[in-house]
Amino acid sequence: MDIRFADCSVRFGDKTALHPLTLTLTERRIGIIGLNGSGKTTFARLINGLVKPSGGHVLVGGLDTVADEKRVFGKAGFIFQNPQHQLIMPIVEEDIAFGLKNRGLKTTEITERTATILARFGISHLARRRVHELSGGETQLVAMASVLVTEPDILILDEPTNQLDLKNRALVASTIESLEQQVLVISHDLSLVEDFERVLLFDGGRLVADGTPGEVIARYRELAAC
Amino acid sequence: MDIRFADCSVRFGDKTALHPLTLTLTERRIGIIGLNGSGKTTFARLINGLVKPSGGHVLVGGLDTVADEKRVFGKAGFIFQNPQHQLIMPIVEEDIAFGLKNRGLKTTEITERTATILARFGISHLARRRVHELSGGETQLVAMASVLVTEPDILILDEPTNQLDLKNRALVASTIESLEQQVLVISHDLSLVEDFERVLLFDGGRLVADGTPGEVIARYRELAAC
Amino acid sequence: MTTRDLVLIALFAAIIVFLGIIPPITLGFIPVPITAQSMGVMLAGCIIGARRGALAYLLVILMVAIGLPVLSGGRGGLAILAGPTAGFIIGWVVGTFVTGLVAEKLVRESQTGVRQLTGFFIASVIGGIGVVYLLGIAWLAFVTGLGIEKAVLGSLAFIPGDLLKAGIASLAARAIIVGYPLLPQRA
Amino acid sequence: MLKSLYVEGRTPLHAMSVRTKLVMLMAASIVLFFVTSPLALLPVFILCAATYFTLGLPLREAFGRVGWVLFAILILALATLYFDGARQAAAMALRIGAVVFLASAITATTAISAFMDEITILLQPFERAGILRAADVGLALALVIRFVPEILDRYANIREAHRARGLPMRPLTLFAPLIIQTLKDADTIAMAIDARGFRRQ
Ligand SMILES: Nc1ncnc2c1ncn2[C@@H]1O[C@H](COP(=O)(O)OP(=O)(O)OP(=O)(O)O)[C@@H](O)[C@H]1O
Ligand SMILES: Nc1ncnc2c1ncn2[C@@H]1O[C@H](COP(=O)(O)OP(=O)(O)OP(=O)(O)O)[C@@H](O)[C@H]1O
Ligand SMILES: O=C(O)CCCC[C@@H]1SC[C@@H]2NC(=O)N[C@@H]21
Ligand SMILES: [Mg+2]
Ligand SMILES: [Mg+2]
Repeated sequence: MDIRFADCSVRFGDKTALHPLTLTLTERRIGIIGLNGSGKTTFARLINGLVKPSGGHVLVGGLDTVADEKRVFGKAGFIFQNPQHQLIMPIVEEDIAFGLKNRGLKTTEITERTATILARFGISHLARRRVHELSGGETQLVAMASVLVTEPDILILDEPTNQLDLKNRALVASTIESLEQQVLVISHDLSLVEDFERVLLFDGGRLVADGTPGEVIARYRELAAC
Repeated sequence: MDIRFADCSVRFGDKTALHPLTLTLTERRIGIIGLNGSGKTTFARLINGLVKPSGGHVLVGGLDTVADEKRVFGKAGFIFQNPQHQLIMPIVEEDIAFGLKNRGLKTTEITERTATILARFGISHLARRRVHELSGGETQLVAMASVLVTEPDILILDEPTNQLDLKNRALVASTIESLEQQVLVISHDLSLVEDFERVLLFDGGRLVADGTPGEVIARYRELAAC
Repeated sequence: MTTRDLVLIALFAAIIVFLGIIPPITLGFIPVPITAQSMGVMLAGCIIGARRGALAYLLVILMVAIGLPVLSGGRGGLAILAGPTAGFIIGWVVGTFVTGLVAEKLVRESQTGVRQLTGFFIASVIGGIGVVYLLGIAWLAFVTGLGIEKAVLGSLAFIPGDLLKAGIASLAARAIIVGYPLLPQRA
Repeated sequence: MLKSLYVEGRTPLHAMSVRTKLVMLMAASIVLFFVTSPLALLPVFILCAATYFTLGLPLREAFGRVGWVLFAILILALATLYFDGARQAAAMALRIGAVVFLASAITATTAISAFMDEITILLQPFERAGILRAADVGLALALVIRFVPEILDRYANIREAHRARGLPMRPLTLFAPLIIQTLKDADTIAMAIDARGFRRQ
């Protein structure tokens, strides 16, 4: 799906979080890297309309994130930097079902789709667990399931390997690999994006490099070394 | 300073988080690694008495963490896995001063020591900032300053490079390097501990490897690959 | 109402439920306990403001009504909303609203700490003590047949504790307006 | 108490409709209020406790869930004993105890989403009158139940931070960061609710 930024900028009060940017993203695997506070999260949130541009437009599959807000939410799923805040029902399976219920599906279909997605992520045993008691890795997988169950066309993950050990990192990485959707990943864990088609590097609210993982990651290392 | 575990174990309810362990730590730089839930945080919390042994004893510089609780707290400073949970006052400099005020120091001395530690960490510009508005890297540095201002003999850091970019990682790593104190670091970021004197590997609540970084990290990679 | 207001209301209701975990103190001469939950009135009014604060208490009352034991001492159920303390409970809602109104009037972010503290304390005393007692004592006296004199005298026992709560709540509200101001962004 | 969430099972309570259970709970809490004889309350208490303990929860967890409340009731009972005598104290403890066990049994056998659906239906008249949005109330209720345990954890964390830094525990330094940290989550939670489309009209 086409994601287009047309002269898009973001200000919070008198702070410019993102300088005007024009860009089209069509690749299936896109990485976003940069220093803390460089604007990665802000950029990614523009895509599903969680942040609104202060200037310019963002078009997702031709829909404007401001004018067609409601429809854009359904197109792009977002996994937060701290996914435990994203799970808002007390029990895993209720949380996953809730997104479907809101779309007015029938109970039998909701139950079926919930079970299917849990099985696909290999977390059927977590169905009746309390959200608040999940470990870091489990939380990440449940958050992915709860977003993917509504079948968005695009999935955006904000630092999905935070606090995870090597094993859970590999699990999340391989789960991402298996998705048919278009995926954008923000990460400080560079190994996660090194096989992607395209990587964007942000610095001080500006896109400063855009290309293959090899060259962009090298550029990032230079930047971080100053 | 000598940290001694004598046949020490920890249970939470009917779950054993740490199996009986006998061990003495004297090195100045100690790394702790292992999978999620393997018992790293539990082990480290034993050292400053935040977790009490269910069996056995922990002695820090000859003091028992149970019998001499109060004095042990002063000896070992702890930086939490999520350091924003550790900052108690609303403004950075108030938080740092708070630990001192409580030790009955005079106002002039408190002001002076607060300013000194902020300067040493290169964060004097953050003095009047709101704690909750700090970025991840800033929060980590402020938490370190607020603990070190009380001059503990031992410093324990639980995943100090979480959510940090390469630059802030390097900053935290070099700050750790510059400390005179004995330092224990828990981390999934293996590069942080690879120059340490000794590394411990936990798995399922057991210490399964203990030695030089090279061999222990190799062992961890094997373990994570299964 | 924005989603953020909805969430703030729910989270504050959760804090009020949390305050209920502190066991109540029962007094012999009046069928109303001393409870930490009445401090929530002052906190909610001073921190999230009149409208959101009052709604947070209404949410707690809804939970009581459907039988969830969210009041101190694990009490809950419709019977409580007809019992001797019901006036105080309704007073919590109105009291929070009034605390919030007064705080929104008196306190500005630009003021000195002392003025903010004074403002919060006055708001807490007017809403969290004045209004709550007015409704609470009236119900207690007339509906339970205790008589106005006995009800007023008995309630004097709450005054020291409630002044202390007003003090703590004002200090907390002041720390929060410094560290995370919410009051100015009215709902 | 609010921790007492759903447990899997096939008891009669599981099979009952949410409405029946709610009516039962409301009725019990009203009727028991007028019963003052400990002898009449005792069998009700036993019935409620037995219902709760036979839901299939491990005994330790079953006690863990109501531990705090039982402790509070005990204190309440001791005070009543001192001021009003044994009869009153026994009646009070049995009455509240029965309702607590019944409420815990009902929360443990009812999924929160079922609760929400029922409340949304019950509040329909208010929605039609334009007073509130019934679905919002259900959502708010679920959020409280979801986040009370989180607040308990956070409180434990803040106490630990005090201990680790050698600070004295004062109500102010315990409550203020607790409230700031809790409310700070509101932004992210609200964003998540919007992102997942939970409040679409
Ligand atoms: N809601 C907001 N209000 C004010 N400033 C904000 C807000 N959100 C972000 N900012 C500021 O905008 C800048 C970019 O923030 P953003 O979260 O996009 O950075 P990031 O690249 O994701 O950083 P990190 O790697 O630390 O997650 C930062 O300086 C941040 O402080
Ligand atoms: N307070 C507690 N109550 C019950 N169980 C606990 C408690 N603290 C830890 N545990 C359990 O003990 C085990 C070890 O936990 P610990 O936090 O020490 O792991 P860790 O190695 O630090 O993991 P991570 O890398 O995810 O931080 C886990 O299974 C955890 O769920
Ligand atoms: O839990 C209840 O049933 C309601 C108790 C009401 C207690 C009132 S609120 C004002 C006053 N201050 C107290 O501490 N207790 C009373
Ligand atoms: Mg970010
Ligand atoms: Mg840990």
